[in-house]
Amino acid sequence: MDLRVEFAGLVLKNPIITASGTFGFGLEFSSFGDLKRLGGIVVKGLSLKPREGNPMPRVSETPCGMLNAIGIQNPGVEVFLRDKLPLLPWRETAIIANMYASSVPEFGELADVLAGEEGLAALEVNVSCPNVSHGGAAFGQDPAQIRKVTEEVKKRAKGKPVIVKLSPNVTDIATCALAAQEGGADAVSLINTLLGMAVDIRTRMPCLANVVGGLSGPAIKPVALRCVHQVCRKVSIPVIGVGGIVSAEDALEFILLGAQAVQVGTANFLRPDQSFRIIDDLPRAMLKARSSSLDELRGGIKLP
Amino acid sequence: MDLRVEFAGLVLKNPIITASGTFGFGLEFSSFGDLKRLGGIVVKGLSLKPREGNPMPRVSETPCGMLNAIGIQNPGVEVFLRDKLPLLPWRETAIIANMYASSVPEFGELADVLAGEEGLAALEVNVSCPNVSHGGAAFGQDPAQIRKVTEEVKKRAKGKPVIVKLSPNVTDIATCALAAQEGGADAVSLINTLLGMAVDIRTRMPCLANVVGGLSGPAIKPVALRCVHQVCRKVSIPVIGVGGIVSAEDALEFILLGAQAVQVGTANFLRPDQSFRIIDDLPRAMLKARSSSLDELRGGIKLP
Amino acid sequence: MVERNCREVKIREIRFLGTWDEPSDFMELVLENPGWESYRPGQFAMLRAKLWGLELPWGRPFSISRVDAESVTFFIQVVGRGTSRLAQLRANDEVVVWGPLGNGFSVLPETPTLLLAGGMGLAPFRGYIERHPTPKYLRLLFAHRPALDFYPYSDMGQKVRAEAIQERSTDDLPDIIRRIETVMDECAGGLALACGPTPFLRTVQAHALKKGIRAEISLEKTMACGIGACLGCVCKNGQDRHVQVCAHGPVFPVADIRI
Amino acid sequence: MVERNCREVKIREIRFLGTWDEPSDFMELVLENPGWESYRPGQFAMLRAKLWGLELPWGRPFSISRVDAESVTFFIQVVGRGTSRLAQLRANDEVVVWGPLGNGFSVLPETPTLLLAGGMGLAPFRGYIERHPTPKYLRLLFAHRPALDFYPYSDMGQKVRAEAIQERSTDDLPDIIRRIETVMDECAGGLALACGPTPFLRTVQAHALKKGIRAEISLEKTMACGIGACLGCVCKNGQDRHVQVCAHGPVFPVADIRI
Ligand SMILES: Cc1cc2nc3c(=O)[nH]c(=O)nc-3n(C[C@H](O)[C@H](O)[C@H](O)COP(=O)(O)OP(=O)(O)OC[C@H]3O[C@@H](n4cnc5c(N)ncnc54)[C@H](O)[C@@H]3O)c2cc1C
Ligand SMILES: Cc1cc2nc3c(=O)[nH]c(=O)nc-3n(C[C@H](O)[C@H](O)[C@H](O)COP(=O)(O)OP(=O)(O)OC[C@H]3O[C@@H](n4cnc5c(N)ncnc54)[C@H](O)[C@@H]3O)c2cc1C
Ligand SMILES: Cc1cc2nc3c(=O)[nH]c(=O)nc-3n(C[C@H](O)[C@H](O)[C@H](O)COP(=O)(O)O)c2cc1C
Ligand SMILES: Cc1cc2nc3c(=O)[nH]c(=O)nc-3n(C[C@H](O)[C@H](O)[C@H](O)COP(=O)(O)O)c2cc1C
Ligand code: FES
Ligand code: FES
Repeated sequence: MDLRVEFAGLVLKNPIITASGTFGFGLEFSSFGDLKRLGGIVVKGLSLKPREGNPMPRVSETPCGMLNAIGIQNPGVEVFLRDKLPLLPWRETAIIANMYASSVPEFGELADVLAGEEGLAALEVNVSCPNVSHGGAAFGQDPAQIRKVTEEVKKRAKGKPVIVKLSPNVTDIATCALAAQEGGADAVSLINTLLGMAVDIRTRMPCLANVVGGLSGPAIKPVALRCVHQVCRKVSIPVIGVGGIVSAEDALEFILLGAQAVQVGTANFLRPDQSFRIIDDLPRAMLKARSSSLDELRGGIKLP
Repeated sequence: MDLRVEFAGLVLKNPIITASGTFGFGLEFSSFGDLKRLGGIVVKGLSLKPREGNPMPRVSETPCGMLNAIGIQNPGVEVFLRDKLPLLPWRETAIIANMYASSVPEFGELADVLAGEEGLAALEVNVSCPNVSHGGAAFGQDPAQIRKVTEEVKKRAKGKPVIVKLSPNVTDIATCALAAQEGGADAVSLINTLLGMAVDIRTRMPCLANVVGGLSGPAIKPVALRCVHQVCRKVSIPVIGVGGIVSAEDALEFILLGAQAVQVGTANFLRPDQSFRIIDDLPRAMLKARSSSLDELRGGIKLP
Repeated sequence: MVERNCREVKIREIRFLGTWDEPSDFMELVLENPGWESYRPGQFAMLRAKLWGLELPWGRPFSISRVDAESVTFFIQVVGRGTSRLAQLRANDEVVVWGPLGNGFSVLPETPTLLLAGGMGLAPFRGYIERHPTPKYLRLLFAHRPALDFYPYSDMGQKVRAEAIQERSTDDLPDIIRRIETVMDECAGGLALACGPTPFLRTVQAHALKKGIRAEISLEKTMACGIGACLGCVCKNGQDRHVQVCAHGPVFPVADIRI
Repeated sequence: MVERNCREVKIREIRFLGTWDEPSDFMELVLENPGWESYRPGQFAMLRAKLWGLELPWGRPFSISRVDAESVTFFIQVVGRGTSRLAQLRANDEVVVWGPLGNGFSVLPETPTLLLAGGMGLAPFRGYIERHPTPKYLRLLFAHRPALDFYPYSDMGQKVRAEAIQERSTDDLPDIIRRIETVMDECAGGLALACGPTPFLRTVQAHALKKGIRAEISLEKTMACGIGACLGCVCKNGQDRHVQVCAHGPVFPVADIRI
């Protein structure tokens, strides 16, 4: 079965991309599956300078989900480009850099550094991180800011596709998606995590040192599907569906709503070979949807 | 152990209130537990005229949660007052009317009808129903509207406590809570359901005839806790915590964040005696939290 | 009427009757009787295995198939998440049950009564036959797709006049429909009771209304609460009003409900 | 190094060693060996029962306690949601495991080596003793709260010089700390390896640093991925940088990590 997808200048073997922050720099998973088989890999959020991230505890398991407040710990973009990217199978699989910055000019600088890299297939702009006090979330909740950041990155991307990753913690996500489109985004990916919290009645403390964190996993899939549905009906640029995908069926649900491809996040923790298993399982799930082509399925949702 | 709570003019035996729409008119549960043991019962959403609600299918199970798009089916306020309320143990347990209307004047009219009823301990204003095309959601996402509705209901409530139930489908729920407070609300309850969606790849149709619906259950507890935390820090009126509560520990988590009481919704479907079991279990959970008084525990969260 | 209750009871036995189509198993689940001797056939119960945890927040509705002094039997087909988890249980595991719920089928002694079962719709008729005061007035027509051995049919066939027709392909459907209509006509002065998939019920309903045959049908809807509280399982009644299938049904007189 | 892999293997046996404090069970979980003969004691694996479904999205980390040609043994205390679900499993049920993960303890033949175990921290030392080339150089000090029978201690005590001290109340703590420090001093020229609760490790670390004793400690953190990808399990290293305990540890030289 042909599972190839092409959009926004990207050509992917299949629509399964691993989501930022849940698949490390890819290399952590290389003994659990052949990275070349993935449709794409979005690496952990990168910033200009190295970041130590938030204090511990940073993660907490919740019913069918988890909270994280990692705070974009990363070795900085230089170290990534020097030590990690060359080891990745970037000729065979789309490697996508996830960008984090706390101001528009900083996003621009980061784009400058990344744009020239042959090994990167696209840039994903994270304007939706709920785990850093300023920057991330604030950007992602304001359409005007989203547009500005997008314009800035696009201007410096040297033609590389720019994907803007949207936050669900807004009253109207379609407007945010439109803002990205107007800013020149080649695609939008959604959703990032829902702002959440957990507390421990024994210690009387929040389960995360950061107090609040981002909720992900199967628990949020219904919210992600709704957001993708709302956005697909509003924008003309491609949409990448993210949120709670653990199976090939889940992936097809997003594609049925109009997504070009999907990202798999928390499911990588269910077991480290889960993304590979989802790919293996796609043909079976396609049969279940009585389809032999993703293009036929895409956007095929029958609305009343 | 004394589990009594008093706030906003309400005196409850314990902080466990059953949530609107998940406990029918209470009577459905009378063979599974003694209704008099509940802290309170919020009845199914009531409108001035009977409503048939949305077409089927109306509910869909999701990981650790569910979607509903009932569309406020109800026999109308008159039938409720005539046929249901007299059968409820309203002298022993706080019966709270959940109000649904699609305009400010209609909310006012409904308040007029309810305010004189001796059997009602309070009014809960549902400005956050995601399942009706206009009205509900639109109101609940606009602080100015929330304030107006609250003022109107409060004006006509003849002194009955007015609780405003807030939607989490907003960028900033604390601002919505403040609007309710400014409008004269005696308390706020939160959260109503998260807007979500499910699709069936076999039929290629949404799982709900209404396409989108409200997500509830354990899956959303982290979002509910976060919202309660944000609101408790902003408002001075009492807060009732709702969302994903299935156990006594869950209830105490909300109280630790500052909630006066909680509402139990989807958990009533886990098994019909679940709300009663939560009450039975409260003393054990209090021990776990090393507390013998809800007042001692309330708001006792230790923030870094 | 028996008091509805919510109880944790032990599984006495799980009998696998066979595997038909991946992943569809047929099984009989035998539980300790939570005190349901006086149930009425056609009533159902909600079941929930403790090992579901929170992932599946709802119980699952199953017709009470038979009840004796010690046990309650359900006849279950594995079709999804809940039923496949039920199939993983073993004797002595605990399940939570609440019931008996809803209304059962009418019982009219000394009245010719036709039992129309489609597939798993056979389940409630087992108890119906066992409890009927005058079983010789009963007649069973059973339409099925998987082989007959997967169903507790032979037992039932020994007690009442019975006939089974298999649907091997959709080409068989017109014949099956004709057969249903014919036996209904033969029982026209009596009572026809039907339980099965929706198209099957539609056939029965249409014919009963056309010929003025007294008939009852048992509906299946996805259920969250099973007790009339969530309004998730409604159908329109004769007055075009939404009524809860769990509380007002699952058995309805044919004229009272739209399917 | 052995290839890490992710496999579904069958449970051969679950041995309950006793119940201490509600709901805390102690058990040994024996699995088919997924090919881990060459693991290094101190390494761990992530375990996930298939019946968890999606409610618990993470596996759970456990030290590999011992490995023989056919099986892998984990020694597990029931403390919460995942471990209590593991305790419900039965022989032939399947679990998903990935490992061996992380770094093991150093093995220095013919070097006096002190094994300091606190509670469940005993687990990795079982395999350590079995695999050590010169076990007569090993010495075990085991601090515990529940009775000794709950632990696989007697086995281990037969192979190496061993001593157990029980903490009956917090009043016993100063004595225990003194005892730890004393035996560490006695082994000062050798190697000290510690696994146990954080306060226990702090004692060992502080004393080792003070006295310049070569020592390694195995840390416990909540883990989501177990393979260094999520950054959920970090500690600060000597350079005040966050490092993943799962990938850079769980065993660290005392000077390299802040706890
Ligand atoms: C009053 C009543 C009585 C019932 N009696 C019985 C009984 O005696 N024996 C019995 O086996 N079942 C009976 N059912 C049906 C049974 O409740 C469902 O099969 C069960 O709830 C499915 O649960 P699940 O978690 O396995 O499926 P889910 O995971 O919830 O659903 C999986 C998929 O299967 C589909 N599905 C659901 N039900 C069916 C079905 N019946 N056939 C085919 N596909 C389905 C769903 O649409 C979904 O796509 C009864 C239902 C009702 C309402
Ligand atoms: C590298 C490593 C090796 C380990 N080796 C072993 C081993 O060999 N044997 C073993 O039994 N455990 C071991 N653990 C600990 C084990 O991973 C946890 O006990 C387990 O993950 C708890 O899972 P749970 O789902 O039952 O608890 P959860 O439901 O996740 O947690 C329940 C509650 O228990 C608390 N809790 C979590 N862990 C502990 C604990 N260890 N003691 C007391 N309370 C706790 C949590 O804070 C939470 O409040 C190891 C941990 C690590 C990181
Ligand atoms: C531990 C963790 C770390 C994450 N880090 C990032 C990040 O650095 N940048 C980003 O854009 N999203 C990050 N995310 C969000 C995911 O990429 C994804 O959008 C989200 O988890 C929803 O998908 P899921 O439900 O499949 O996990 C992170 C998520 C998790 C769980
Ligand atoms: C089936 C169903 C019907 C509901 N109907 C109403 C309603 O009529 N009015 C209202 O304010 N909330 C309604 N709700 C929302 C609940 O009262 C509650 O706010 C929400 O479900 C979150 O709580 P939970 O996670 O405990 O269920 C309904 C929820 C469900 C599941
Ligand atoms: S299942 Fe809840 S009303 Fe019928
Ligand atoms: S558990 Fe994920 S990085 Fe260690």
